[in-house]
This record gives sequence, C-alpha cells and structure tokens, in this order.
Amino acid sequence: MAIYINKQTRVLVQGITGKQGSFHSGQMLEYGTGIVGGVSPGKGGQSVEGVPVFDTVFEAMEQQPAEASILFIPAPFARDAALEALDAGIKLLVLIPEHIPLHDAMDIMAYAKTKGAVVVGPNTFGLVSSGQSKIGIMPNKYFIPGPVGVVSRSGTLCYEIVGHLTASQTGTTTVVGLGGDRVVGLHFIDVLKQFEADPETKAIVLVGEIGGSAEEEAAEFIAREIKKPVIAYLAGKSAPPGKRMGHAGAIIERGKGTFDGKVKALTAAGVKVAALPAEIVQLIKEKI
Amino acid sequence: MAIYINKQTRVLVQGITGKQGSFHSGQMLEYGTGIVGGVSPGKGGQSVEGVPVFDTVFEAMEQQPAEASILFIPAPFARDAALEALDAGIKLLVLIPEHIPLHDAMDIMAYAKTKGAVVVGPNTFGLVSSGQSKIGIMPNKYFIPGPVGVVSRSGTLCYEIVGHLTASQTGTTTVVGLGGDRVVGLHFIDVLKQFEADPETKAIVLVGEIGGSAEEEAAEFIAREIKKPVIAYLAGKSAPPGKRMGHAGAIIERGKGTFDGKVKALTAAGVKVAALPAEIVQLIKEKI
Amino acid sequence: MKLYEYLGKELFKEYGIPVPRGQVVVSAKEAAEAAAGLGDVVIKSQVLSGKRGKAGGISFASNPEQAHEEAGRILQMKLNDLVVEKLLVEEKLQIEQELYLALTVDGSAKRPIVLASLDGGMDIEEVPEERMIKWPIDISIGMQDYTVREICRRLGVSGQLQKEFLSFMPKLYQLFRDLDAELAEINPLAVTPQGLVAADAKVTIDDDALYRHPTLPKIKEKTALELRAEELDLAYVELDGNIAIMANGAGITMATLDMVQHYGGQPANFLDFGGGADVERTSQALELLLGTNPKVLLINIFGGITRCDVVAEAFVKVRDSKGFDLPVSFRLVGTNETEGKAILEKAGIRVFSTMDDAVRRAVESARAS
Amino acid sequence: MKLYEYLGKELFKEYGIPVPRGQVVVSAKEAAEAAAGLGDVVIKSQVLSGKRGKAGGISFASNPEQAHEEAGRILQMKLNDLVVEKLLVEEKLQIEQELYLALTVDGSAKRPIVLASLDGGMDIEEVPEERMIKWPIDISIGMQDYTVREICRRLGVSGQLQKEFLSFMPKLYQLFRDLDAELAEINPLAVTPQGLVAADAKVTIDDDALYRHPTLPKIKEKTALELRAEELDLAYVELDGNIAIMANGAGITMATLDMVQHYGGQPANFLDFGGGADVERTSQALELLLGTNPKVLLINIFGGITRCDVVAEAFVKVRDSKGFDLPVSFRLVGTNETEGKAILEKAGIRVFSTMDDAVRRAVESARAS
Repeated sequence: MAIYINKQTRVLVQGITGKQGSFHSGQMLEYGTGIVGGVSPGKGGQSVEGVPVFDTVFEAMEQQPAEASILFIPAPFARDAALEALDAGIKLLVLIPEHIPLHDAMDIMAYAKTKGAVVVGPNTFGLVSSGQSKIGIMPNKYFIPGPVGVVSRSGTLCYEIVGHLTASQTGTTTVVGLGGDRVVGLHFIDVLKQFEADPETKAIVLVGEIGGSAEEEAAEFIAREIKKPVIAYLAGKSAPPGKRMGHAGAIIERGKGTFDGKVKALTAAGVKVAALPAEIVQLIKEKI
Repeated sequence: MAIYINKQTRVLVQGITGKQGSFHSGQMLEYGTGIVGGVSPGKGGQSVEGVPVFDTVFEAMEQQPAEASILFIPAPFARDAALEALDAGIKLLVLIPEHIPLHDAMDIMAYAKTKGAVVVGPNTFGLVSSGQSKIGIMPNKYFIPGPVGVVSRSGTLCYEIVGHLTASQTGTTTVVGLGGDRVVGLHFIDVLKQFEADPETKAIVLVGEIGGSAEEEAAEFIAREIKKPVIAYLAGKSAPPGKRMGHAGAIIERGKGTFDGKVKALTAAGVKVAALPAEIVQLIKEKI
Repeated sequence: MKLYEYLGKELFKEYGIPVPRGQVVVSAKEAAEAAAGLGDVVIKSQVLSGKRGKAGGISFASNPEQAHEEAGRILQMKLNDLVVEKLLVEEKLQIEQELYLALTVDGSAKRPIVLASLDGGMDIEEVPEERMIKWPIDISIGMQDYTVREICRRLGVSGQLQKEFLSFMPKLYQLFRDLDAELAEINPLAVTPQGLVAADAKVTIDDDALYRHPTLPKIKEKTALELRAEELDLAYVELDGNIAIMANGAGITMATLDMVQHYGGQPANFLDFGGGADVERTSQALELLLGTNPKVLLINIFGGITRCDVVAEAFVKVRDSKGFDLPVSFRLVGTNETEGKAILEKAGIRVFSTMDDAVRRAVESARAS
Repeated sequence: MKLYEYLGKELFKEYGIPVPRGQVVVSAKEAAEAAAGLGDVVIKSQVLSGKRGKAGGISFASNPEQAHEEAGRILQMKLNDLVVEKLLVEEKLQIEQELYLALTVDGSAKRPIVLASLDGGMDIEEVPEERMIKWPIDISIGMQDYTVREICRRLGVSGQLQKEFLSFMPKLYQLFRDLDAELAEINPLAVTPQGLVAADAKVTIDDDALYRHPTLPKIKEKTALELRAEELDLAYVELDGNIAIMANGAGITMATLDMVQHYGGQPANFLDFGGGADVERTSQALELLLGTNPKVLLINIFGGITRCDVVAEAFVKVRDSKGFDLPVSFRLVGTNETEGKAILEKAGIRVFSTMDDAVRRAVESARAS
C-alpha cells in the first residue's frame, strides 16, 4: 500500500509538450507512473514519449479517463489549467509551477473543495509512492520502497533527507511535497492522517521550516491523533527575523513561526527533532 | 418514516418577525414542527410565538443548532439570507418567496451544491411529513399521516389533490412542493428517489404542469428506477401555446413541454394520468 | 422582458462585443441620412418578433434613395400584429460564415448554459441536435478560457477563430450575468474579415430582476388589460371564451381552465391572483375580470395563505358597489372557510365545496345565458 | 510589494472607500500650500515602515507656517534607515473612535480572512486575541451582506455604524481581490461625524501577480545586490558572515546556513538559485556572490530539476573568466552527478558527496583564511 497514489493511478500531464513537461513525462514513465495522456491546447493528435496528446482535459478524459493530473504550465496560465482539470473530474491535482499568484491559488483550492479533489502544491516537487508511481519532478533513484512516510514543505531538502535514508537502505512508502507557497492544497495534518491509516507506513518523517504555523498545527494534531513515531527536521534555525528566505512561508514575523517555537511544539508532542539532516537516519532506525 | 424531515428536525425561521413569518411560525408550531429559533436582523432578543429571535443565522446556530431553515424574506433579500443559512451549516433550506431573480436562484443552488445542502423552492409551499413536521405554508388540516407520497410543482393544486385524498381518509407520508420557478432546488427525480427508498410510502402522486421538461425527465426516471405505483395529474391541457400561465415554467414554447407530450411520456413509463384531480383518489385506491 | 435588437446591441457595445456600425431611425428620411455614411446597408424593423426576414421586415439598400424607399415601406408594415415604429439601419457585413451563440438558463442543471452551433442564420429549432453544442457553466467560477477552448473543440473551431471566441464569449457571459438575462442570443454571429460580429441581438431580462436595472427602458407588448394586471401583480392572460375565471395559484388556475374545457365550456381568461391577497387586491382582480364582460364568473379558492373570509368580503364589496348580476359560480374551501361561507351565504351567494361542482355549474350557466 | 500609504489611499478612493482629503508633497513649500486649504492637518512621512508615529515621522499643524516647519523637519529625517522623500498632508479628522479592519490571506484555511477590532489605532499585535474578530470568506460567493452583519454582531456594532460597514467592507474586499492583495489593512479606521474614514492604508500586493497590474508603480526597498538578485529571479538575502552560500531550493539553502552555523561558521548570505537553472543563470548567481567578496564559497547542489553538469560547467566558466582563487567547498550530487563531477575534477576542483563534509570544510577554510 501507499497513500494518495499507487501503481493503478491513471495520470494526465498538462503541458506535456513543453520542455519540462516532456522531460519529466519521460522520467515518470521510467519510474513506472501510469501516464495515460497529455494535454496541450493546439497540440492535440501529437504524441510525447509514446503518450497521446489532447487539446483539452475534457477530451483527454473522454479518451483516456484519469484520476490524477500534473501541471507543467507557466504560472499565469496555471489557474485556468487547474480549474479545467478539476471541472473535468480530476481528483488529485499536482501543481508543479512556482509563482502562481496567491489569489489564483485560493481560487483553485476553493474550487477543488467543491469538487472533493485533493491538490498537491503549488510550488511542489509532487509526490511519489515508492516503487509504484511518481507524480512529480524528484530524481527517481532516491525513492525506493520501504517503511517510512515522508512529508515535506521544501523540495531539495526533502531529497537530501530521503537520500540519507536511501543510502542506509531505508526506503519510503510515500513521499509528499506540500509545496512552498503560502496557500497550498495539502497540509501536514492531511498527510499525517493518511500515513497513520496506511498499514505499511511504520514511521513518519516531517520536514518543516520556519514561518507560518503549519508545524505547530501538526504538533497539536500529532499529540492528539498520531500513534506512529514521528521524526522531524526543521530548516531555518540560523535565519534572522524579518527576512524572507525564498519561500513565501519562510519568513519570521510578529514573533510567530520561529524555529524555537516549532521545536518546542513538536518536542512536546513527542516528536524527535533532528539537529542535522543526517541524524534522521539514526532516529528512524531507533523507531522501526 | 418520511422523507427529508421528521419529528426530530430542528428548524429555523428566517424573517420570523414579519407578518407571514410570524403567522406561519404559529401554524407550523401548531402542526408540531420543531422550530428552535427565528432570525431577523436587528430584532435579536425578541421572541415570536415563544421562539427566540436572533440577529444572524450564525448566532442562531450557536444558540439553537438546526438542520433546516425556512425563509420568509422579501425576494430582493432572499439570496443573501439563503447564502447565510447555507454558509452557517443549514442542510435543508425551504425558500417560500416568489419573484426571486433567476440568477439569484442559480447562485443559491450552486452554493447549496458546494455545501451538500438540499434546497426546496423557491416559490414553493414547502414540504410536510404528515403528522410529524411541516416546513411550509400549506393548510395544516389536509395533511394527515398515510401511505401516499406526493410531489408537486404547484401549490394550491397540490392542496386540492391532497384534499381529495384526505377526504377519502387516504393520508400522506411526505408532501413536497418543488416550487413554480424555472430554477428550483429539488426536481421530481430527487423526490421520487427518496419515496422509492422510504418503506412507508406505498404509492406516489406526481402533480405536474405544462412547460419545461421536468415531467419527461421524471417519466424516464420512473421507467428505469421506480417500482412503486405512480399516479400523475397534469395541469394545462387547455392552455394555448406561447402564453405564459403564471409560473415561469408554465409556458409552451418550441413544441416542447406540451400536455400531450408529457402524458405520452408518463403513460409510456407506466404512470396513470388522471383526467381530473378527483380521479386521483380512485386510482390510488386501486394501487394500495 | 425582451429587448429590441437595437437595445441589445447597445448593451453588447458597452460590453465590448463587436456589432455592425449603424443607427436607430424612426422615419424614411432618417433612414436615408443614416445610410449615407454606411455604404450598403441592411434595414431592420425593430419589433419583438422572430422571423422578421420571412415576414418582409428586413431589407437591403445600396444607397440613401433605396434606403429611404425601403424604410418607408417597412414603417408602414405590421409584423405579426406589431406596428413597426423603429428601424435599425446598419452597414451590410461581409459575412464569411454564420454561427449561432447563446447563453440561457438551464432549469434542469440549475446553471447557465452555452448554446453554440456552426449552423447560424437559420431558425435555430431547425438545427439538428448533434450540431448544437450545449455546455453548462459552473457559476462558482464563471466562464473560464478552458470552457471556451472546450466549446471550440466541440464545434471544430481552432486557430484565429478560437482566439476570437476567447475574447468574445466571456464578454457575453458577463453581460448575461450582470444584466440578469434569461437569454442572450446572437443569431447569426457573423464571421467577417474583421472578426466576429454580432449581426443580431436577442436579449431577454428576467422580469423579477428588473428592479436591479433601473436604466433599462420598460418594454411592453401586452394588451391594456394585461398591463393593468401586471400593475396589480396578477398573472393574467386573455383567452377567447366567455367564462371568466379567477383562482389562487397558477397550477390550480390552469386546472380550473382544463376542467372548464373538460366539461365543454370556454375560459375567457387565466387569472391567478396568487397567495395571501388582501381585500383590496382581491377587489381589483375582480373588477379587472368584470371589465371583460364575461357571461359567467367562476371563482375557485382553495385557501392556504389566501384566507377565504378575505376573498368573500372583497367579493361582496365589489358586487354591492358595482351592482353586477351575471351568474357566479363560487367555490370556497381552506383557511377560514367557515367565516368565508357565512359572509357569502348572508349575501345570498351559493357556495360550492368542490371544484367539480363549481365548474359544472359555471359551464351550464354559460350555455344557458 | 508594499504600497506607500498615499498609493493605498489612491486605490481606496478609486473603490469608493472614504479617505481624508489631502495631498502628496515633496517639499516644505508644497506642504504649506497643501495645508492652506485643509485647516488643521496631519503630516505623514511616506516610508514603508510601521510605527512612523513613535519614530517622529508623523506630525500636526494648524496653519501653513506650521506645516512648512514640520514638513521641513520630517523631510530631513531617516526613519528606520529609510529616507523620507514624500509626505502626505491631510485634513485632521474629527475622530470619535478608532477601529481596525484588514483583509489578508489565511494560509491554513486557504481563504481570505477579515480581521476586525474595535481597538484600532494601536499596534495591532497588542490587541488581545479575544478582541480581534477573524472571519474567513468563502471565495466562491465572496463577501455578502450577511458576512458583514455577522462580523458587526461579533464586534458589537449595530445601527448606523453597521450600515456604514455594509457599504464599506464589500469595497475593501473587492479591492483586495481585484488587486491581488496579500494585505489590505486600515488602522485606524476612523469613526467620524461624516462616517467611516480610512485614516491609514497599508496595502501589500502579491509579487507573483504584479504582472497583472502594470499600472502600479514599482516600489523597491532593497539593497543594490538584492535588486540585482531580483532581476535574475534569485532568492537572495544579505547576511553578516563571510561564507558565501549558494544552493538550489529554499529549504536546503536554509538547512545549509543552519549547518554552517552549527559547525561554528558565519553565512554571508542566503542564495537560492532555484531549480532548473541553465548555465547562464548559474553563472550570474555565482558572479553576484563573488561581488560580495566572501572569504569562502560554499556550493551545495542536490540535483533534481537542476542538472549537476550544468552547474559544474557554469562554475568552471566563471572561474576561468574571472580568475578568482578563494577557497571553494563544492558539494554535488543528483541528476547528471557523474558528468558534473568529471567536469569539476578535470578543472582541479575537489567535490564532496555529502553536505556535512562540504560545510565542515567551508567552515575550516573560513577560520584558516
């Protein structure tokens, strides 16, 4: 098992004929992802990596019904493409682009809610159920099956940590990138709930960062609902207050979202917080 | 049993301090309806017929949680009141007012859908689960418990028919007024589905009229899904084409929605169509 | 409320929807002047009737003299009983293709719906079902680009024409929503060398929402009696028979008409005076009916919101002040039935308890008189 | 992008939100002229910093002479290191009560949220939690009258003031949505004899949506290097240390900084050059870093979208053209790792496989130099 996606998940790629879309379609296919179609307005009838391309999501859904879609669409057009996917019946939408306007993201989330759909991102590397299906842009080789569920706000840092796990032969069930924007579809809590219910996930790694209140909310939820061991790593210990560190979330304002506050909240919830990424491996091994 | 509402249903009355709102609150209470609160902006703290009045639906829901709400609000303000009820968590909304603008009705229905709520009306007499709860404006005395489910597009005509049933000691499970406007929340099909599933409903009376395609859609659905006997009466046999007969629906245009077409569709679905309202009684008696 | 073509086109213009250059005129002289600047023109009668073309209400002219002549001719016509008071004189478009595009309300889906077809220009009911694209709009997000692309794909439209649609359709949707339209129809939607142009405009505004659009002109195409009924907020339709009918509720009023016909009578009208009327409104409704000089008066009241005593009181009041003596068939049951019956019986009026009895009596009376 | 108060107020005006009468000026002379028509005035420095009042950046005057004097004084100030270039001279309001009202984005709820309090005027962080009303807005229907009524009820506001809110709040919401605002804050929102007036305006526009608002002025409050980084679409923040850091991804860049500090080093900056950068952008990022004259250069690449060979190639190119010789600690793994390592090793640069090793080496080098 795994969460959100598996071997059977049928996937569309929106923006498949672009540079990123075509490259990552190849990577995903190589990983084993069940890509059944691509969408690029005006490019219907072509094929990319052997995948048929359609003009609209509705057309793709008629010809090649899918449950999930991943977007490689420039930020200004992402809202339209996302709403189209949701309107056409996509139930899991992965938004890769960064710089999607905040109000567009709110529009997408509001519409997804009315449609009962799950949105991953925006500004995410996607998600992968190791050994089964990858809907995202992460490097294939680090994601091998195993007992650890990983959920992260940032991308490369997550690869770093999964890389350590992989190097020590500890694989993952599912790895979910929440995305670095202020408004994203999935929060830690949503994913933790899924991991708790997934029998194959034996321990959970939470990769957070300063700014916002997602880690504090997660801590509260963990204390209340999560029985499985949770290990955390948080980035931003050294960040000076008031400076925006890349992600919209990674800014410390008004005394909220500080490193110390987050560590305190997580520790109180029984979560071990690693001081360095590499320590995660040892902490996980102690738990499983 | 009954459908949509019963003895336990907790009801709010929006616009309770108005002339209609207060009169019909009294009538509903007399019938046994579980009215738990009223809402009239600016009138919070008063009481009407012993029912506490609140300024907003949110306040009412905090103090006196309810599942259903009935609106006695002038048409220009009905949209706002309806959206408020839905936003505050009302799951069954009965819209009594007529002349609600069409686009307002569409707004209300779209929002109700996102909230998973049922809307009855607008321009309806409401609904009643006989002997249990009445959320509407129909005269109390005609609605006695019994085995017949009734669903109608028009109000007084429905009373006429239920009056005939009552006079012959044939009671009703639930009587639902769909409302006479072009955009209404419940359609025949929705209610038929509920009646089919309700063990106490032994036969169904469908009261339709010319215009629109609701009866044709109902006929198709009955043929496919309804096992219980259905008797229909249709108004408008004598109406000349192209004239609008009161209801927005009751207009024959483009050769659609004619009396003959509807009778044909219903008959083909095994529905007996009565020539006069009074005939319904005999036809029902043959079936139960 | 249906809008005249020229009003619809003025609204289109406001919303950035291209329409032909043109002018509204009321005389042949003005038509000639308008034509002067436009080259080849089309002259269109402004009446609220379809099929103006077939009825001779649309004509063409290549110069002001011809325009004068044609305008004069059309201004003397009656189209489906409607007097032609205004003409729209417009440039004649270079039409490459005639499409059809409309937004209306889909009662089944409870949503706005786009209707689009490549077969414009003709009577739209003649377009085969499979050549008409129907696409509902989710009101919570409105019309998005992807909606337009999907409709274009279904139409088989791409390239430049799709680009035009991407700009055109959201404007029409906005107009439809902003103006509380029941229908916003363009037929034909002309493909010209200059792009898409709305060659016609049929816009109907929801009567119940007119209060939100105070700047729209009031357009009436009703008889004096119907107008009077509208003032009184009564649903009234004139018919050809001799039994005047008054009931409370559209459904039961229709059913009363049906029953009159069932028993061989001829309804003179449809009058639904609605629910919860007071003495005054009830009196006004009665007076309106009596003004039509019917042979028989049939009143069918099933009181719910409507109170029987109020109707009875109003009836007696009107009868006493007007002193009419035509036969009345009165059915009265429901809320405050006892009080109502007492009032009528005291005034010497027989009251029926069933619709059947009352209708049969009315038909008999009409035959006898 | 934060907007100056006067720009925020111009937008408010466009949306029909009442603001004090006033004028933007750049000199004491202009301030005096502006004050002439306004009676008692308030003179407010236009800088993007809170707490202008406490810092002396807001003053009052009862006549043009005073206004001249005060304006002259403020125009010579620096507020939190920001030069005062413009002043807003406004009528002094007759304030009966100071409220707080804001719209912002609630990341947890993924919705707009209204913040409202009767305790306006003060630093809003000092308002007790229970005195601050927070009310999320359902974007699919926007702000409705009932929302305003509910917020008013929670505030304990009724009567005339509630009526004012019913007109005021939907306008602010519209502005917030139309302008892609992250924040639209009014503090204080003044209750005056003439009604509600926005006595201040703090509007922040989403940087990612600026392309949709080409008429807004570009406002910068960054250092030259940060501006250069912005041009290059790099996330760059200057810090005080001596180890220049470059990594790909915000999280891992932060983690690199943390690790540097963990091992006793001092980061000179935060530079996330993002994912999928090509040779040119990578070179530009490197050049920018070298321009800050760090002691050590630490590069931490975990290639995903980013290709290791591209980064390696760019690095060698910049080194060869610039000829720098500061110590470099290079970590390189991920996509095309083998090719990248080969390029670097051929150029004589040692490559680390773990972040830990690279960071420790960088800290040692910084200490040694």
